[in-house]
Amino acid sequence: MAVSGLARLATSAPAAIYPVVGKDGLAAVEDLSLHPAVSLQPTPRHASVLLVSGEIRRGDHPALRRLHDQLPHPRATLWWRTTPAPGFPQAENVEGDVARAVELVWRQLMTGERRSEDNLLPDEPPAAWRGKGDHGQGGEGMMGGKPYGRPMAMTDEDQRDGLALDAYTACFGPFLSVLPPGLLLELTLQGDVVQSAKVLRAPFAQAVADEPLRRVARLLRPLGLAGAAERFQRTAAAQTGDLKILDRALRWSGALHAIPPGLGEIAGEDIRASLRRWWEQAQGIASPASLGDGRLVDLLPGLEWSEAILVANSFEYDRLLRLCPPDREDDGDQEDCS
Amino acid sequence: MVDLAGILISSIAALATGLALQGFGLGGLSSEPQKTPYLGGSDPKVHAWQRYHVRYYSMTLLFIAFEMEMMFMYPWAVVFLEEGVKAMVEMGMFLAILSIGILYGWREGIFRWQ
Amino acid sequence: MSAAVPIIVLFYVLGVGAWLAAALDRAALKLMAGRPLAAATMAEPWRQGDLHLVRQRIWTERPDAMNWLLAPALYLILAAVGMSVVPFAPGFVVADLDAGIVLWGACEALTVVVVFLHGWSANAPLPLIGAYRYVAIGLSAMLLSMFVLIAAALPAESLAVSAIVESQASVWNVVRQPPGLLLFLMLGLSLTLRGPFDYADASDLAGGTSAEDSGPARAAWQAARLAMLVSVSAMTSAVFLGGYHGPWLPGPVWMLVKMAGVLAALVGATHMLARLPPARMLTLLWTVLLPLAFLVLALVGAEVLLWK
Amino acid sequence: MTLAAVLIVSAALIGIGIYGALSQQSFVMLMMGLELMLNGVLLAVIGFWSFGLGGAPEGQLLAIVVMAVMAVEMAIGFALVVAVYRKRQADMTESLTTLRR
Amino acid sequence: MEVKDLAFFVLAASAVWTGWRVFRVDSMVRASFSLMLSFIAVGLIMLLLAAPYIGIATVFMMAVEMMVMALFMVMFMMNPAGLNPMWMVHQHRLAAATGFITFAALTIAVLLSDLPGNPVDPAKPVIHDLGVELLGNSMLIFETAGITLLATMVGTVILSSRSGRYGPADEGSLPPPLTPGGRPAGRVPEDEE
Repeated sequence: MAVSGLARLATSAPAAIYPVVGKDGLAAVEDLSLHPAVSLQPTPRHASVLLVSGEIRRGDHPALRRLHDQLPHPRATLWWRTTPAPGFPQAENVEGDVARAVELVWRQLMTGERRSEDNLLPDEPPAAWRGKGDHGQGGEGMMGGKPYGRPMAMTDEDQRDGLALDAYTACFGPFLSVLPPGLLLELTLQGDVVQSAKVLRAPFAQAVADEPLRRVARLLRPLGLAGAAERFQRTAAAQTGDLKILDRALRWSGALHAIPPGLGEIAGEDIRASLRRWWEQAQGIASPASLGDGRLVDLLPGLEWSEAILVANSFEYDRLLRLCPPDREDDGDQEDCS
Repeated sequence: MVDLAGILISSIAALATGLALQGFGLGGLSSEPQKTPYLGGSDPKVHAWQRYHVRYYSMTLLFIAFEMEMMFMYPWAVVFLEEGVKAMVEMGMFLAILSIGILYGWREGIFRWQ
Repeated sequence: MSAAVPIIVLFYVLGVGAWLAAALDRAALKLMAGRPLAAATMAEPWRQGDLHLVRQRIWTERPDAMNWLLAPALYLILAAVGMSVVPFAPGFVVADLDAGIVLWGACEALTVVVVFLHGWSANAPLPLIGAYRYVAIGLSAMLLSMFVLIAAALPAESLAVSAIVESQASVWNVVRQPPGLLLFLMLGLSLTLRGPFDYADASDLAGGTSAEDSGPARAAWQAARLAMLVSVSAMTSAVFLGGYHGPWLPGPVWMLVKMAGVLAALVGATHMLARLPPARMLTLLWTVLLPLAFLVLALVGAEVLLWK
Repeated sequence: MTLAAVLIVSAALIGIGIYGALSQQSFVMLMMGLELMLNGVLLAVIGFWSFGLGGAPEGQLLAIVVMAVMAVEMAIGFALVVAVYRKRQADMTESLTTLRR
Repeated sequence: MEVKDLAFFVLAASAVWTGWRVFRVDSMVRASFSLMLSFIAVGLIMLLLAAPYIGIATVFMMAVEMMVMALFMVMFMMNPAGLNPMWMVHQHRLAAATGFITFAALTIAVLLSDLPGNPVDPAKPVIHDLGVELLGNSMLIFETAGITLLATMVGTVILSSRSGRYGPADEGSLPPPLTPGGRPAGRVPEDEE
């Protein structure tokens, strides 16, 4: 009884969405995030609706399935601006007013009219471990085996201070909310410092989502300025707005000072300079585009996590695509990530 | 004694609230694919628990030595007015000595990520 | 029986305060984002909280389940215990300890432990990174707050919070040490994982230590964070803003007004200030703000001796 | 609650500490044993102070000194662990045979 | 008085139990925080023993120290989370026997000896007395502690930091030569002479 009462109250809360952004889908999702009836979540654990926006690669389907299963019950999937890919049986296509569709699905989930979606992946651990090993935990000795289905990290050299502790190698992406959508990175971390990086898949091209104001917003979000970022996006979406307020928000927040100087420098332009340039472009001050090219994977090693995230979010989309040539010889590794 | 009992009762009430809040929710176990840690869709290769490379270990060591000064400062604060300039000078000396250590650490760059 | 009244009031203030803080937080976000403010903002925390309560809780692979379950509850305990030494009126306090600010310091230190445990328990990479970098900043910020609290204890000649409030009958500590108040507010942000000091549940880690929290676990953790925010605002009002002292209005009302003001300031700072990378913040804390805390202590000491 | 009871508790803590310090193979666990012994000492000091010394301030000061010893022991101990690990990747007492000479 | 005895009994039992758990849990984080709980229990016993400042300060200091302890435990122990249960002990029986004999001997000594009886007056301003002592008679202890802590701080930085005076410590950290291309300045290590 009490729970159903809570559920009724909860239906009036904004719908919690985890967006999966595909090709050309970013601007639409960013505009949707301005709608008061929805709230975009940084992780599937906080979300109820998985919203796929724009076409995604076949290779990303396993990742999408895993994300789908990571949502807590009750959950639902909506495909928007693309048709559901085969292999997603309970998917529903949305056309027209997506915010209303999300709201409706959300309410149906909460009231129990709509059944929560089942898992897409088999209910199996990553490796069989039950009953194996010295204590039935799947491991051997101190560090060996696969306790509870996964091996343990092993020591490796460190770039910075020479303490060879454990290196954590994992694929981040392709739909990690703090990275550009579609970007699949294999990072080796020691603590929170990136030791090596590989681009396994490039981010999706975004044809329309690249006004300077949106770029500024994307860089403000990892700095903890969600509110200001939303205001920048709103101005970009409406094509009009008071730039003075934005200027004040940008300056008073100290965002420029929070970005370390010299970070992500290509051809003499670091992130601070990029941010300044975008802001000038947004104000209509002519500012030459940066021509410098390089590779994202050369920028990341040696950076701390927060800096690496800033770097990954600090490029125009067309430029980012040029910076992310996938390492062809690593095709075999891609299987490991999904 | 009454004070301590008050704190004890408050703690128990807070503990009960914290645990009771987590008693809500849909029942049911998490399925295996649900359990996978969030990496944006990828499957982690290894457990996240590891010999984690703390990047500020020198700072923490300096910190536990420096923090001992608090033990001396609290009683000092209580008698400060009573003892006057003497208290000021003695604590000034004490803090000056410890500041040398902090300056040294700063020069060695221990407040950066190692 | 009369000893039970302050405890009931304590929890009442914690609960209502947490709700107010959540509503203020939503309002500040909307204000920054340029969304229209509606009266419904006040009800939003309830809806959001309920939303989490009716959903499934996910446990990751081989988590430290005991600590994951305990972390929000322990956080809540620290908020309640920290606030239990703060008087709302003369003599109206749960625990009038001689070593009140030391107890508050212990709560600060244990908060670092609890946040670390929360990030550690999930056995997942993003929460782990959040937990570890929070320890660096949390410990350093705590150190600074100890200095300003001691500076506040100097004129009172006591470590009891009630004595510190009494010592501000004529002049508030914020007048004696304005930078002290700022440093303590910073600590408040760090204790409640907010804004420029949010290194644990940060946006660049997709939620950090709470990235793997779902359903009621998330509700409990967020509630505990808000309760700690209320606790911090109570402590700040008592130690720096004269507690229940003030003209015209009755003492407890003054206390609540000041708490609301501190809440608003902390919530505003959350949404207005950018977060520095942890290494830069650590350097800033030790090389700029720690000397500042020393200076505050010396100035307050000199002032107290001269104008005694 | 008598002084004897407090001292027996502290003896138990010291006993467990000695067991830990002697039996553990890794440096860091060994230090836990030491800390636990000092924990017992701390309790004994305050027990004596409270029951036997009539609250003479020197007793409290001794407790603070014990705590300072703990902090120093921990800081230097861990610094040594870091230095040794950096040089030889060793974290167990047995791997340090070369220190014997 | 009954309540106080009960509280003492519960706290004493938890101090000993959590102290014992330190060496019995697999996860290093749990071990560290188990030790912290032991310290907290002891701190609370001190509150019962009319030592409000020392008791709470113990909780405060030990929370911080055990936090740092946990960082280092996880950093340097193989299998830090105890995913594979493990048992890393040597001379186990000897250690257990020594520990028990120590406990037994101390207990017998306590029970046989004539303990002093001069309880502290609960109304005594103990924090104030400590402050006066610190600035008066024991001033030298206080300042010596400062010097000791300074030495510790400098020592930890030297030992733990990689950047030596002339470069990374694990790569030799050699001073620059006095003449271009010459031998490094300073003392030459013995085994290279």
